[in-house]
Amino acid sequence: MSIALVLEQLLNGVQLGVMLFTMASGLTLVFGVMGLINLSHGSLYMMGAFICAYVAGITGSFWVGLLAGALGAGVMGAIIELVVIRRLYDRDHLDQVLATFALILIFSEGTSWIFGASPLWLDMPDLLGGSVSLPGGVTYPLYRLMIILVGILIAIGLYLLISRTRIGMRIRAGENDREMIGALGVNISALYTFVFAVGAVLAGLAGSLLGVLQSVQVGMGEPMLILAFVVIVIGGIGSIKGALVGALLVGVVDTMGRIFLPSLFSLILDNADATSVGSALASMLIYLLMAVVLAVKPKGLFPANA
Amino acid sequence: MRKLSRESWINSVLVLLLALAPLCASLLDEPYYVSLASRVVIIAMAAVGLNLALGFGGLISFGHAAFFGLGGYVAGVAAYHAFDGSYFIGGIPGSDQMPVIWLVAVLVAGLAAAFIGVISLRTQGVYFIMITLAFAQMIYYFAISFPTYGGEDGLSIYVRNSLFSLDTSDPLIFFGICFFSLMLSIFFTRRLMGSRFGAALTMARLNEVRLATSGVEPFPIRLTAFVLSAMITSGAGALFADLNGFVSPSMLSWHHSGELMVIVILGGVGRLFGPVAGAVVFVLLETFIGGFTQHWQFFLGLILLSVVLFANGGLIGLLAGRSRHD
Amino acid sequence: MKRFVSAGVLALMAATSMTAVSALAETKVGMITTLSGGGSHLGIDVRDGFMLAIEQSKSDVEVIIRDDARKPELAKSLANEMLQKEKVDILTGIIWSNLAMAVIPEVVRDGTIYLSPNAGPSALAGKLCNENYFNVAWQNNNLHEAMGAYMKKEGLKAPFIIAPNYPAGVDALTGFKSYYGDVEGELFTKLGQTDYAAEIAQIKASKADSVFFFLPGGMGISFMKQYGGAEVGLPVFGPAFSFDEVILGAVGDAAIGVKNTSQWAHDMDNAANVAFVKSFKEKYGRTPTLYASQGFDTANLMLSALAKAAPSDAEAFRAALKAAEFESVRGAFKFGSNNHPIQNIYIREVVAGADGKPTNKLAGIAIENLQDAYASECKM
Amino acid sequence: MTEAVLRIEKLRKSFGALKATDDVTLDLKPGEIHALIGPNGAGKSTLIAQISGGLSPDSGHIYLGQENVTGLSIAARAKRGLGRCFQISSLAMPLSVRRNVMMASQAVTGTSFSFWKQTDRDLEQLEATEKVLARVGLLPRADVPVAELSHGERRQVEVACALALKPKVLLLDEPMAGMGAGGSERLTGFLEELKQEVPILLVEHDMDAVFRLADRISVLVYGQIIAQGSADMIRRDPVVREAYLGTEE
Repeated sequence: MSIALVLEQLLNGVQLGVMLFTMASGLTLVFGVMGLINLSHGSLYMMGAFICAYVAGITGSFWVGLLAGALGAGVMGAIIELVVIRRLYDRDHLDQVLATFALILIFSEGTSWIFGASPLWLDMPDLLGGSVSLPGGVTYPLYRLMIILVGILIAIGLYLLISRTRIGMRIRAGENDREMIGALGVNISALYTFVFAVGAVLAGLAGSLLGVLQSVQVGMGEPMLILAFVVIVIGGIGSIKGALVGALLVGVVDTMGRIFLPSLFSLILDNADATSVGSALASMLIYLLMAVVLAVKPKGLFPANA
Repeated sequence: MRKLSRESWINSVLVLLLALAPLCASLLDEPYYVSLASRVVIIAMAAVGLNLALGFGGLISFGHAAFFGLGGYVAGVAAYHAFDGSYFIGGIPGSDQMPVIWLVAVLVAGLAAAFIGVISLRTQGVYFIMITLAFAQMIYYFAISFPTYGGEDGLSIYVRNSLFSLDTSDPLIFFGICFFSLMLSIFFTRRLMGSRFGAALTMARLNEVRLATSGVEPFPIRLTAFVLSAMITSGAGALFADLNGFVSPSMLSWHHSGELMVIVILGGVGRLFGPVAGAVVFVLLETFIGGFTQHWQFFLGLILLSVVLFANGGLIGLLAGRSRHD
Repeated sequence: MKRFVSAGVLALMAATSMTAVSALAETKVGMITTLSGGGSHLGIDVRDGFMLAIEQSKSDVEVIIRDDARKPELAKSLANEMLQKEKVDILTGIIWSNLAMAVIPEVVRDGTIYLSPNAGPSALAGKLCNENYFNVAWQNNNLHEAMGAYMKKEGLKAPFIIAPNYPAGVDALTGFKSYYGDVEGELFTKLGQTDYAAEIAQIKASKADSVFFFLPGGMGISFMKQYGGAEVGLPVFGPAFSFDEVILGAVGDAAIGVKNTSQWAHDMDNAANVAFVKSFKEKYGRTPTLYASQGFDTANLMLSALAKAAPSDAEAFRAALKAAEFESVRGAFKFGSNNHPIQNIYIREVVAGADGKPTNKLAGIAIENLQDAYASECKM
Repeated sequence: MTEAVLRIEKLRKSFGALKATDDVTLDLKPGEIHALIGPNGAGKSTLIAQISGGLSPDSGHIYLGQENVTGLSIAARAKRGLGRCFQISSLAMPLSVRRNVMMASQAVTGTSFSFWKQTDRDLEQLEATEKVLARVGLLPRADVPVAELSHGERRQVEVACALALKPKVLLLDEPMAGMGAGGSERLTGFLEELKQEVPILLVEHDMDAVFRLADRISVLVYGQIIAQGSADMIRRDPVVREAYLGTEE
């Protein structure tokens, strides 16, 4: 196996990690600020992809679709925050799980009601088709490179939003003490709606970007949701930094495991067995990673309130 | 006994209806409703198991489908080996005797829960929710890709396993077995919660520090509750496999864990008969809205959402008022 | 307790009057299929194809349709409902092998006729075959076997093959290899995987000269989109499942040039098919997929048998089904000893259609009169 | 000299650069009340947490009787006779007074891994609970949920819980806080009487009560014990006056 291939796979892992980060950052933000477990985050991801595909289909422009997908998911997020989510902040996690589980059912069936059961078409813009040569003899799809870039921009953007802006200050205050920030005269419900909508925009953005690479179909959000949860739990719930590290870890471990475990097992087993045992283990690998991390650090790698 | 409270009345009516409905259905020669009732009863029992951890112990397990599925797989695998006379790893023969299967199912799930619990119970809150989910996912993916017992296709049980000399293939008799198991698990939960262990578990949920200050380690209490809860759920899983004549990885999927949680919450968290009410309503909704429209899940979602938003305390809570602690 | 019947069937219910005393009028058919959630377009097409045939026959057969949401336990419960409450004579509709394995063995053992419009797990073709079970689509391995045979015939030297790590995936690659032989590389992916960058890089780095993949539903869409974007440049082959008209709509131009195996194509030139495609488009406003064709064939097979015998006369009805005297949209149709079809498998090529959108075009025969590998294991 | 029931030796605990507990040594002898005082932020809570087992020290030892309990959990220490009342009431609010106190007597009267026998038929445990409740004067309120009690009554429940453990040592963290004058008075009398039975380590802000009750007083400032001795000695100690009492007056 050549070095270039290993490098390329590493890049693939990073890219998968960055995609997961876009998804996970919104989830972790919402949990960190409002203490809310939002299972319907995956549905917002799906909405983003559907709106993007639909709008891109009508206008013929991916970029318009991307904008619509992100904003559409944001609006959708704001609406569900206003109608449902805000009643859940004072409830325990159990009620939150149930309510957002119900939202998944509503969103999934609602979407297939509106858009039909068939997957939608969404193609990458011509501008970003094709591959580029990178140092080390790796040729890499331009679009995936752009996803990595967008992920980095989001990470920087979130960092700036939280550490440098007035809203970020309020968000940080809200994480520490909800009553205090209310006492400071900040309109807390508006802040929460804003944060939830930001999370939704991030999910919608992830959905639109990945809709190009994936099948835009009902149910596309749930696998991503589970992965995103694995990511934020590994990273430490509520921590953006943790989400970034967790996402990269999960992305790289998953990618490397998928590719190298079967070859590893072929050293000790015959080929067919090695392939099936190796891939079985590969599909369990990230959960194994999560269990190990939590067994050692029960609050994840970067506990938010330490 | 004290005067029956309103909740006890509701519970009694619920149990009576659940017991009588299949009898009537059987008299009217509608065996379908008998097996539907068996389904309700089995799912209720699985939820009773979850309720012990989630409702009484405050341990929000998002991975109980793992134990449900393990129970199912024990039944499936035992029957598979009994059917073709082959052996499980290490020359263990199969069995088609329910008592043997139940015992093994409960032991296997108990061991699994002990292992999962030792690691998971180090964490709390959302972390606990997610790590239990992670373990369940591991088992799920293993089941899908492990070919010996059918992988995703699952495993069929061609002849329903037997219990003494009863005719288990008779829907009404099978219902009786399930109903008896459900009542047993509820009775067990009730005794348990009234015992010293129950007092400690309640305290572990309400105030862990108080429990420790009282000289009782919270961890073993929680672990035991988690294991017992898994055992009940796996017993239900074994029955479910027998009801369906079939076991597959979908029993292990996270959707199933979610559904079990939904049933517990729907009925009322930490209410003895909450899971029963939840299971009745959930299965009936699934069955009858499914007959109306292909978008039945949409309406199921709406109903669930309104229950959380407007009926805090679940159905039993809605009917019986706030829970009474003594 | 109140009975609910699918809205689409109400009209037929109303038509079930006492006038016709043929087998058709008394027959009740239960259809359990996947209408919601991921992969529901398969169930919807099977249903629509089936109902189109029923409608065209102007018969009074009552069809009760229920959604299994792709959950085996629910399918099982629905099957109980169909048999015990609705007392249907014939059951059909299941899309997925795992659901089929949950439901069918018990149903057919208890004497109900089951007609499979899609799933064909190997066990039901071999050891667990049953005189009451008829597969009107294919045995699961058929299309893969045909592709193995075709690629060998075409002189491709080093295919790289991929499938998800679950029984149907393993069967697919086994089926392929049984007609092709040893391959260059073989990968199993996680069921439901959405990102294939690592696998594609692996293919690129190998010495393969072609790619064969079986990734049903959304997995195939994701794979094709990413494969197209990665400029691998190797020709792609697969079974029709990843290239039905719905999936082509979602994959777009990335699929053009791909060859796939199918027992049917919408441009097959026989009278039954031309009429079917035309009427399907008229009624539903879309091009039928192979699933729709299978639903249509299933219904017509059933109707042809019902014209000869009533399901209550099991012996005669089974014989009538086995004779398969109906106009199949795939041309000639006959059952093998295990009640699975012996049929030609064709090669289709994805081309840009008249409207510029990709579509399948019949491109020849991959293998003639293919019978599944399990028939010999079946002792009926 | 009588053997100390609780002995703390050279206890140290830092949080980063902050030395919360800096070489603390103190002991508690049978029959005495040893008060621990100090200004806010002196490290009293950290010290109490280390004694009860909630925090583990960086170095040093804690002995309960002869036994080194430094590495033991909260529950293990409680079981060995370390009774504790909290600064902020830490009871199970929805449960009745009886249930709360019963929990504490459960550990002394037997195992918690009894799954079958019902606690409301467990005479031994019920009696033990009644006795304690009677002693603190809460018997009439036994079946009221804690959530419905007044602040002072909750303190009493805390004390009852600690007593139900049949402790060898009692750790009382500001038992007088938030009590009315009458309640404070009653509790002072009660502790006076109690100390013959169980020695008490008392953390308290109410200086009147401290000087009246304590046989010995330790003054904690910035994690260090700056003075230790009888009430009179401490009252007169110039260092203490400057570091502590001076700021209060």
